Amino acid sequence: MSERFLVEAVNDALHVELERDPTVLVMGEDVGRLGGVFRATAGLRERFGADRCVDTPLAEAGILGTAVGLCMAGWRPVCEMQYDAFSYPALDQLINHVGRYRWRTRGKMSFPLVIRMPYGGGVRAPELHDDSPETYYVHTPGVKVAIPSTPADAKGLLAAAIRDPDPVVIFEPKLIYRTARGEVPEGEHVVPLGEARVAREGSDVTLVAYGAMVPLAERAAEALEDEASCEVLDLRSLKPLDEDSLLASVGKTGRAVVVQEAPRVCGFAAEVAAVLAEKAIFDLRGPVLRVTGYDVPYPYWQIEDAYMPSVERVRDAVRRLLSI
Amino acid sequence: MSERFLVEAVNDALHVELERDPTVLVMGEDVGRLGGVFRATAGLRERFGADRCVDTPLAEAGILGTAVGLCMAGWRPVCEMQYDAFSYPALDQLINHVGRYRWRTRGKMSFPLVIRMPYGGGVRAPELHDDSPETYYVHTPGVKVAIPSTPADAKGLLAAAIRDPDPVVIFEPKLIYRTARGEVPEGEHVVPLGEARVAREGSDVTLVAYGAMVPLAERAAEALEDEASCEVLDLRSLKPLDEDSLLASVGKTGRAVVVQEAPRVCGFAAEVAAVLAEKAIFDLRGPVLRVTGYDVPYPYWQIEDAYMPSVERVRDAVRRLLSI
Amino acid sequence: MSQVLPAEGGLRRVIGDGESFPDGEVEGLGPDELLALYRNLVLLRTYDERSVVYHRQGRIGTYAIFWNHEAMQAGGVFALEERDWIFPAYRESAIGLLRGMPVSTVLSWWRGHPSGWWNPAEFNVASICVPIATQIPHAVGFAWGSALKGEDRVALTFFGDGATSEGSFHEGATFAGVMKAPVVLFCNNNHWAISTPLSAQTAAPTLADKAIGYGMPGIRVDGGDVLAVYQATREAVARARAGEGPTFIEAVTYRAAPHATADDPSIYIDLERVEVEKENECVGRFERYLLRAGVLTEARVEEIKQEALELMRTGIVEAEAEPPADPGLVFEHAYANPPPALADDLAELRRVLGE
Amino acid sequence: MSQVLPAEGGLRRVIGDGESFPDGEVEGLGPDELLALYRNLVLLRTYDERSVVYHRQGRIGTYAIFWNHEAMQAGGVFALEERDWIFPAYRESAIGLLRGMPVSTVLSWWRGHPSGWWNPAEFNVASICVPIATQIPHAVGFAWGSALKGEDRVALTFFGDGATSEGSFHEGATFAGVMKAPVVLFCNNNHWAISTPLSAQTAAPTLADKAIGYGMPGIRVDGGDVLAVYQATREAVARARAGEGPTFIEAVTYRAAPHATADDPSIYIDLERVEVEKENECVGRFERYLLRAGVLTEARVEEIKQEALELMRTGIVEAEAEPPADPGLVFEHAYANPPPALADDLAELRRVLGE
Ligand SMILES: Cc1ncc(C[n+]2csc(CCOP(=O)(O)OP(=O)(O)O)c2C)c(N)n1
Ligand SMILES: Cc1ncc(C[n+]2csc(CCOP(=O)(O)OP(=O)(O)O)c2C)c(N)n1
Ligand SMILES: [Mg+2]
Ligand SMILES: [Mg+2]
Repeated sequence: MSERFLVEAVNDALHVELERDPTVLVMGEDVGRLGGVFRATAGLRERFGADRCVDTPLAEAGILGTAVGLCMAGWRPVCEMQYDAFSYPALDQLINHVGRYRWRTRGKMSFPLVIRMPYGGGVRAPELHDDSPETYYVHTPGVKVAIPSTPADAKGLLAAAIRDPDPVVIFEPKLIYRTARGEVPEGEHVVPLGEARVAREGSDVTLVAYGAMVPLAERAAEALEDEASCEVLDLRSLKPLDEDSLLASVGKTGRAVVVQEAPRVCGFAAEVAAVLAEKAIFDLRGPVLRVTGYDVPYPYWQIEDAYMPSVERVRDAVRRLLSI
Repeated sequence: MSERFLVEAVNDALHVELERDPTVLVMGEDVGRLGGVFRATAGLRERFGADRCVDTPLAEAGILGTAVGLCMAGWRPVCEMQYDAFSYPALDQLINHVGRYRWRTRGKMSFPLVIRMPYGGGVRAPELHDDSPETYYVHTPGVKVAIPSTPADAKGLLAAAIRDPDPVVIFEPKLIYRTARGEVPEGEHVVPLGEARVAREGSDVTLVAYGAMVPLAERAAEALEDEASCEVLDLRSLKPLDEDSLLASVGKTGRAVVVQEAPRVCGFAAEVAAVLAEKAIFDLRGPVLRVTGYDVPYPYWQIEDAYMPSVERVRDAVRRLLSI
Repeated sequence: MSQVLPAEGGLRRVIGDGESFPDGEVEGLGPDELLALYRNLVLLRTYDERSVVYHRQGRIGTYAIFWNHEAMQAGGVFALEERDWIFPAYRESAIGLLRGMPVSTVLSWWRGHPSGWWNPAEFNVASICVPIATQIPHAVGFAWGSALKGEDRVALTFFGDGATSEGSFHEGATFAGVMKAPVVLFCNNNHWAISTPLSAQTAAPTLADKAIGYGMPGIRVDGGDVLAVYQATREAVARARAGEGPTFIEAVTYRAAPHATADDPSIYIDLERVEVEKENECVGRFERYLLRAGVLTEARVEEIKQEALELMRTGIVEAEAEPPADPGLVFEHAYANPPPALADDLAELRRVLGE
Repeated sequence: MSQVLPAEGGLRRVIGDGESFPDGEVEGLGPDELLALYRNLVLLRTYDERSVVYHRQGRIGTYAIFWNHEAMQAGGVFALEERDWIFPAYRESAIGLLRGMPVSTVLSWWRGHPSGWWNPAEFNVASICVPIATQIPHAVGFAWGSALKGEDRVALTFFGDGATSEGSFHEGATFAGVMKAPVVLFCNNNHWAISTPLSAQTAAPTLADKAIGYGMPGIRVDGGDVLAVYQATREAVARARAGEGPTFIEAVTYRAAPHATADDPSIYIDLERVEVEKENECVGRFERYLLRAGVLTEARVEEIKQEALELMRTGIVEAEAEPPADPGLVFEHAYANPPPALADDLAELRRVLGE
């Protein structure tokens, strides 16, 4: 075990997995010489060579498209998209090929590629460095999605993604890249996809969250300590979703507030609410509330705090729910 | 009034709107010389000239990207994407520019463009001619989405979209392009965005649907006539969503089944379920059920019927709901 | 930086016209090879013509016709070794036949039946790529990845003139140049993208002129001349194998058939030009060349055509004999480890279907 | 088809080195114009240098430095009329200054304050485009649309060497060629895309060699020579205005500063080359040219620099005097007719904020 920041845990996972499996390679813009704009890939080029940590041309569809071909040649590419909103040029390859190619071969070929990217807001950045695009990915068949909120999970989920035979997208909450710090197991460490984590136990309300919204939900739970006992469920994996843990928690508390940075309409909180509306309807003692980003462009950073879910908004939702 | 097929109503709307407003132009692959692979744009080039019905290069991001520039030059471009799954290369322009540019100018410039495309399955077509991509669009801030299910609405919603100062995406259900036939008002005809339509009145269950799922829901309602009184709500507009009509209907029936062709996870049915779970929780007498496409690639057409929502699946859902 | 020559102006040709333009020949191609190549052409032609008939008879679905594209397909593939990979567009749907894929497999694809979906590694033929140009980066990635592994495998990808407008073409070609990938970018320039003429597709003087922008040679060849196509591709493959990177081949022809069975080109196409093209179609051209050269006789022609027809007859029978697909297949193969929700969905579907 | 010449090999230059390479001159540029151009260079340089300081002082956020890119920006824009439009990348964030945009507006953009978002139609300057290359199709569409309306407006768009790898560049350029759009595609080739060198970006011999693939001329010019840049752009603008379509300009330079304030190029860049470039930076080069020509005196230089500094001083004060943005602005401007849900969201937010 050693104390690491979240982004360091990502770097650690890459070192361990590239060491372990000579068919794993890292590719993306500025991942090599620079070691990534967030230093997530620092040291890889020096250690594993320029062929296994590849500075690509500035072309996201090209990155993901060639990664599909690399899989067919026997590689397990880990593609970095430099920022959330710069991954959109690759959506075409994602939807029409990454998510479909295994099916197209009737399961005869695997496409064990990983897409990882820093995502989310709150970092006082220029336009389009703040998106939470998970809906575009999780809605796409054939693609799995995981989002860590702790350094240990950042390492373990990425390792799981690299070893998984299916394409997996890992969104890394850049807001907490260098604030989330914690114990990370040394060497090989795998956190299986599809298992949620109870980040905090409680009995009155379940706060469902993932990524940077987990520490926020924890802070909100703390702030509410005198009023309500909040359980915080860190989904970790959006697809496969750990429905059992979700239903168990809401079955116990009878109330759910789902927190997500992304714009509300068809965001993942809607999926969570829909699962609850289908499978927990008789457990629910009140409405399922969503605390989310809004259906507007992510704003200029001087007012981004008004857009991002906040402790106040979560607390307000919990209070409303408890007052019903 | 005259009887028209749905695709003819689209063609009619384009003729009327190009006639009415000299700044409207149509652009896309094969929309000119050929009049579109579904003939939706037939006759426009002859009538309005090659400058207002433009055969573009085969480049969807180029189509949408230049359309943004055309707006800045004072045009109202109506962009055809030839098929649902071929619109994905344009998602980057959609998310990063179409949905954001008005905001970026602080409301000083409008981007009154329209994207229209045939969408959906059931047509015995080769791979990737069957997608229902509305989630990718409706999740995107700054973008409105409407989906007609009748010829009259196909004309009226498209006209509304063309006149709307905001970017609007119209998905046209290709499955019923030449089976849905009905009275269409002559000349100018506008159906405002944001107003759902009760396609059939009922009291026990609300079937919420849009596009080609509306006639399906109607058939299911008919098949269930002896067992249940089904209301069919045709949303018509996904964004803005007519929450009032939705809540009124479910408030009355106490039960909802939401039908959608798209893969389930984060599909629009999830949004409908989430709205109900938040705003109608105490009206609901049972779970909100979703009858949707699955989280798998749209299949080869010999078994596509097993993927598409069917009368049987809707009936099953209604029966389950009523048996609770 | 490797030296890049400007794209060629004229079209390379080998086959003469029996009159003013004399027949050439390709070094290294003896009678056996020439016959094998001819057999491939006839196989593709027969497949195509029969498919149109099967479509009319309702035995296959919509079908993308490749009539008069056979020289590009057969000539290009003939320059490859079995270990080399082909990345087809939908226009090359039957390219697997040249790699021993059963006719029934390809017909099944067009019948929307699961048995039409093959394992690329079995034939070294990637899946049919329906979205335009998106297979190009796959071919590039495959070639680059193979070279990285020290494997001697070249990738060849087919695409149309329209495809060169897509960002995917550009990004794939850019990667190919930078990675010096052993890949051949083979462009079938049939002058049309459905109803869009080349002049509305690009202002480039020739498509091969795009090559220099990616730091690769651009070759122009008569797409109706299977020997010229073969020769040009062989050159490109040799470059690739020698580690000299990618080559762009523009094979020039004219689409003489509808885009697909659903298309009526009479609205937009130059019908006179189509007639000229039909007269000069590629299988006949090669056939006459071989007859002139005495490699082929009329009797052998007939035999080879009958063989191909026989293959088709068996193929369609086999395809139609496939048992109906189990609806449960909807849930197969999307994931190696599917999310648990899929099992519930399958159970629900089975229940609803009363199974 | 219009004739397209191969891209130029050498770099065009006008400004001499005071030694072996003699000073040239540009027809039509008298002392007034030369001084105006110099003033623009100094304005941009001052803006840039002060911005780096403001960033260090925490008065603006992350900032993309354009030091030594001023000749390309000022030279390019000087060839335009006021009615022509500019479509900048983020590297040209301050380009509006050349169109009378207040300094405070640009600073506000980098301060993440709403007053940094302008109305493009007020300055004929499109919004800063953050995603690489995606502004190129906008410029093309604008130019094409203006021409369709019979309006005499040229569009010029700036982008980097890295941008030429994006599909958006390709598709924009393809449309430009086909539509014969009156647009200038101005590529700042500073040899780096953050840490990625040109050699890892493309195998093309030069970026200008890409032009022929779109049927447009490709010009190469020394990007540190403001007069050469001006002259090349003037030529391109004249072609555009004459209805002859687009031109690709490759202005060649070397990035001598970090990519942005957050970047440490010492890990990857050639530091010796940076030193050479700094010695030869573009503002000084033009200044010495004007001093040699007697158009400028040391005193005037000082005056012009002081003027620019004064503008900056006022600008930052104004930017900092902007009242804090109302959080309610989150909901403004996304839609002309917003969905009703937004009003509810705003009400909720106000309630939570206790307003
Ligand atoms: C991304 C994408 N856009 C549109 C289409 C629809 N489409 C199918 S074929 C075709 C024309 C292709 O032309 P070309 O590349 O010249 O190939 P050809 O058909 O002539 O062989 C189009 C537009 C598609 N399949 N994929
Ligand atoms: C689509 C997209 N991908 C990635 C980025 C991140 N990024 C910002 S600047 C940059 C390099 C741009 O290089 P170049 O085009 O040469 O312009 P320069 O910065 O040198 O002016 C990158 C990769 C982006 N802004 N947009
Ligand atoms: Mg073609
Ligand atoms: Mg650069």
